[in-house]
Amino acid sequence: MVPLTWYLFLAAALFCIGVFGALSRRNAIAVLMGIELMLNAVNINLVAFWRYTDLGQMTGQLFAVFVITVAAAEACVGLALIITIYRQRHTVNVEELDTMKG
Amino acid sequence: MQQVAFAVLSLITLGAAIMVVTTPSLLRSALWLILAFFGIAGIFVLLNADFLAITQILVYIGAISTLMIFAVMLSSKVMDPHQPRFNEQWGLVGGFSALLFVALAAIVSRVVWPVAQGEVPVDTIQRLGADFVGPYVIPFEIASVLLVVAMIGAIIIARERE
Amino acid sequence: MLPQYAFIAVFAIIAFALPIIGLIISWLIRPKKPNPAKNATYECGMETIGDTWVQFKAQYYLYALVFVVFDVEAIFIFPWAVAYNKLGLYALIEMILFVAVLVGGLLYAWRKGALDWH
Amino acid sequence: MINYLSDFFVNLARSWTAWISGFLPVWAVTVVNYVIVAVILVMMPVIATLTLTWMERKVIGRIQNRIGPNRVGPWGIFQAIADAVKMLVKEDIVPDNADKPVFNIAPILIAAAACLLWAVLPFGRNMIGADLNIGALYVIAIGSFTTVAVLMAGWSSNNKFALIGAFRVVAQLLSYEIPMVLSVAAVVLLVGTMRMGQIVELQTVPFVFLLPTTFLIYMLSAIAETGRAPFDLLEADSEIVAGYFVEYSGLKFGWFYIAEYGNLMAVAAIATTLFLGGWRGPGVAAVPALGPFYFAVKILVIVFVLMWIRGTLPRFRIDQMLGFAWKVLVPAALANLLWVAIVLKLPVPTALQWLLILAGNLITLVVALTLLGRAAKQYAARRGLVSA
Repeated sequence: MVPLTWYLFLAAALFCIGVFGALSRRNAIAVLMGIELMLNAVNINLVAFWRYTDLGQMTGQLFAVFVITVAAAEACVGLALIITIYRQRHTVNVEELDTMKG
Repeated sequence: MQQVAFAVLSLITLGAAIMVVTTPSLLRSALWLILAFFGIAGIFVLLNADFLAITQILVYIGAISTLMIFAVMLSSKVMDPHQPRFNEQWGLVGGFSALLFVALAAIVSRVVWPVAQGEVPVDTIQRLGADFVGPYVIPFEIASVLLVVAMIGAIIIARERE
Repeated sequence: MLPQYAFIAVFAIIAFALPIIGLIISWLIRPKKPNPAKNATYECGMETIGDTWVQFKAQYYLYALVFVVFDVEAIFIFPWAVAYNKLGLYALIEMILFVAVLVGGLLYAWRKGALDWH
Repeated sequence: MINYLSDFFVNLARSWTAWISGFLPVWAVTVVNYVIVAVILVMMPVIATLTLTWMERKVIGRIQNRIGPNRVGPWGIFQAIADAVKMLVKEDIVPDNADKPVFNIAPILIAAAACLLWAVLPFGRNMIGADLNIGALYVIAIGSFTTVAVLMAGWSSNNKFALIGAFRVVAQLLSYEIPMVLSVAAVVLLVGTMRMGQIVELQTVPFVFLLPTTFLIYMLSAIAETGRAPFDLLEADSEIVAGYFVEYSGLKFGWFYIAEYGNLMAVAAIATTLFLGGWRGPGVAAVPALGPFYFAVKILVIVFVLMWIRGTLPRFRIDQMLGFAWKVLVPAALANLLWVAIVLKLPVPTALQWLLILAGNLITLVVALTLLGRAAKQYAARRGLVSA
C-alpha cells in the first residue's frame, strides 16, 4: 500500500510544474495547459484524501468530478477567446495582449 | 507491487508535465499533456477511483485535449518554434515554483495526516449516482447550467462573423 | 478491483508491443532506398506551395465545443443510470431538469447555426 | 468427459492453471495467465483484418456482380495473407518535412486502441478479459485514443490533404460519439450496471426487441465511428486522396488498416453484447462452450449487414452527415433515454414496462423519420430539385 504522503508529494510537484508553465510561457494556450496541470494536481489530492480518510462518503470523488466539469467549461471559453484574439490580432502572445493597460 | 506501479505512473506524469511546460512546439506540448493525463488516470486507478480514471480519459483526453489541439491548429502561425517559448521572467518564476514545492513538501512531510483504514466500498458508482441527485443536487443542476452557459458563450465568441 | 486493472495494464503493454514488434520486423526485412522525389510531400505530383499549417475554419471548433459539453454530461448520466433503480422519483425529475437545460443549449447552438456547415 | 466438453474453454483454462500451478508460484501463474489471455485478445484486430477483408471483397464483389478474389488459394482465402506479406516487406517512406516521432507513434497508438477494446468483451459465460465495473464507459473512452491518433497522423504528415482529412474525421468522430454514448446509456439504465459480462447475463430478452431505435442509433453512429460507407467521406479518394493517412506506407499504413477492421469487428461485438444478447442462444445454459460460437455468428451477421450497406448506399456529404448526428440522432437518443427512465418509474409489471419502452422507441423512430422526410422535401423544393 502506498502511503498518503507519496500522493501528496506527487500532487505538490505537479502543481508547481503547472504554476511554472502558467506563469512563464508566452503563448496563451500553453498558459492554459499549465492551469490544467494545476487542476489535475488538485484532483489527485482530493481523491487521495478520499481514499485515505473519507471512504464512508463520496465527497472527494464528487468534488473531483465537479472540478473536471469546471475545467471543461473553462477550456471551452478560454480557447474560444484565444481563437478570437488570434483572428483579430494575429498573436496569442500574452505579453502583447495588453490593450487594457491604461 | 503497488509502490512500483505508483513510481512508474508518477514518473510518467511528472516527466510528461515537465515536457508540457518546456517543449517549444505547442502541438507536442499538447501531446505530452495527453500523456500526463493518462498517467494521472493510472494514479486514480491505484487510488481505487476507477470511475474518475475513466472520466479523466473521457473528458481530459477525449474532449479537452482535442479542443486544445484544435485551438493550436486554428492559431497556427504561432507554432513557429523559433520564437522564444518563455517570457523574460521565467527564471524568477522557476525559482518561485521551486520554492513553492519546497514549502509544500515541508508541510506535507511535517503534518501527521489522520489516515483512516477501511475497505473501499464496491458500489462507488451507485453511490456517486445517488449523491448526484441526492445531497449534491444543487451543484449537479448548476453543472448543467454552467456547461450550457459556457457553450453559448464560447459559440458567441468563436463564431466567424459574416 | 485492482487485480482487474493489473490485467488491463498487462493488456495495454502487450497491445502497444504488438504494433511496435510488427514495425521492428518490417524494419528488418524491408528495403530502404530513400530519394528526394520519393520523400516529397504528396500533392498530385506538384511541389507544395506555402505552409501546410494553413488556417482552418472555426466551424470545426464549434462542433468540438458542443461535443465537450455533451461528453461531460455523459459523465453525470452514467452513475445516475447505474443507481437509478434504487432511487426515488426525484432522480427522474432532477435528471429531466438536467437534460432540459442541455437540450436548451443544443437548441440555441442549432438556432445560431453552430451545427450547420458553412 | 461430456461435462468437460460442455464448458470446454473454461475447463481448459482451469486445467491449464492447475497444471502450471504444480511448478510455478502463485504470482507467476497469475502473470502467465494474464499474458496468455492478453496475447489472444490483442490478436483479435489482426484476425479480424485477415478474415473480414476477404469476406468484404467477396461480399462487395457479389453485390457488384463480380466474383472477388479467387487466385490465391481456394476461393482466394489466402488473399489477405498475401496482402499482409506485401505490407510487411514494402518500403517505408517518411516524408521529408514530417514530424518524425509523432508520425511514427500515431499508427502504434491507433492499433493499440483497436486492441484495447477487446479487454472487456464477454465471449461466453466467465470468458471475459476483465469484467470492469465501468466496462461500458471503458469501451467509449478507448475511442478517445483514436481521435488523438488521427490528429497526430494528420498533423505530423505535413500534408494539406492529410490535415484536412484529419479535421474531417475528428469532426465526424466527435459528432457521432455523443449519440453512441447516449444509446449505451439507455442500456445501462435498463440493466443498472456497466459490467459488460453482467449486461449479457441480465439480457433475458435481447434488448434489440425492447430498444430497436436505440439499436439503430447505435449502429448508425458505429458505422460513422469506424468511417465506413455511407459515412466514409474521411477517405473520399476523389476529394482528399485518402484522408489523414495519405503519407503512410508499408506496415505503418498496415496498422491503420488493421485498426479499421479491428474497430469494425469491435463495434459489431459491442452491439452484439449490448443489444443482441451477446453469447446467449439456445442451449447455451447446458453447454456454455456454445457461447463463443453464438457470439461469433452474431458478430458476422452484423458485419455482413454493414458490408451490404456499404455496397448499396451512396456517400453522405459532410454537412448532411454532421447535421444528421446533432439534429436527428442526439435528440432521438435523448428522448429514448428519458422515456426508458420514465417507464422504469411507472408502477406497472415488468412485461408492460417493456411493451411501453418498445412503443416509445417505435414512436421516436416514426417521428424522426417523418421530420427527416419533411426536411428533405423542403430542401429539395428550395433547391428546385423537384417540381412543386
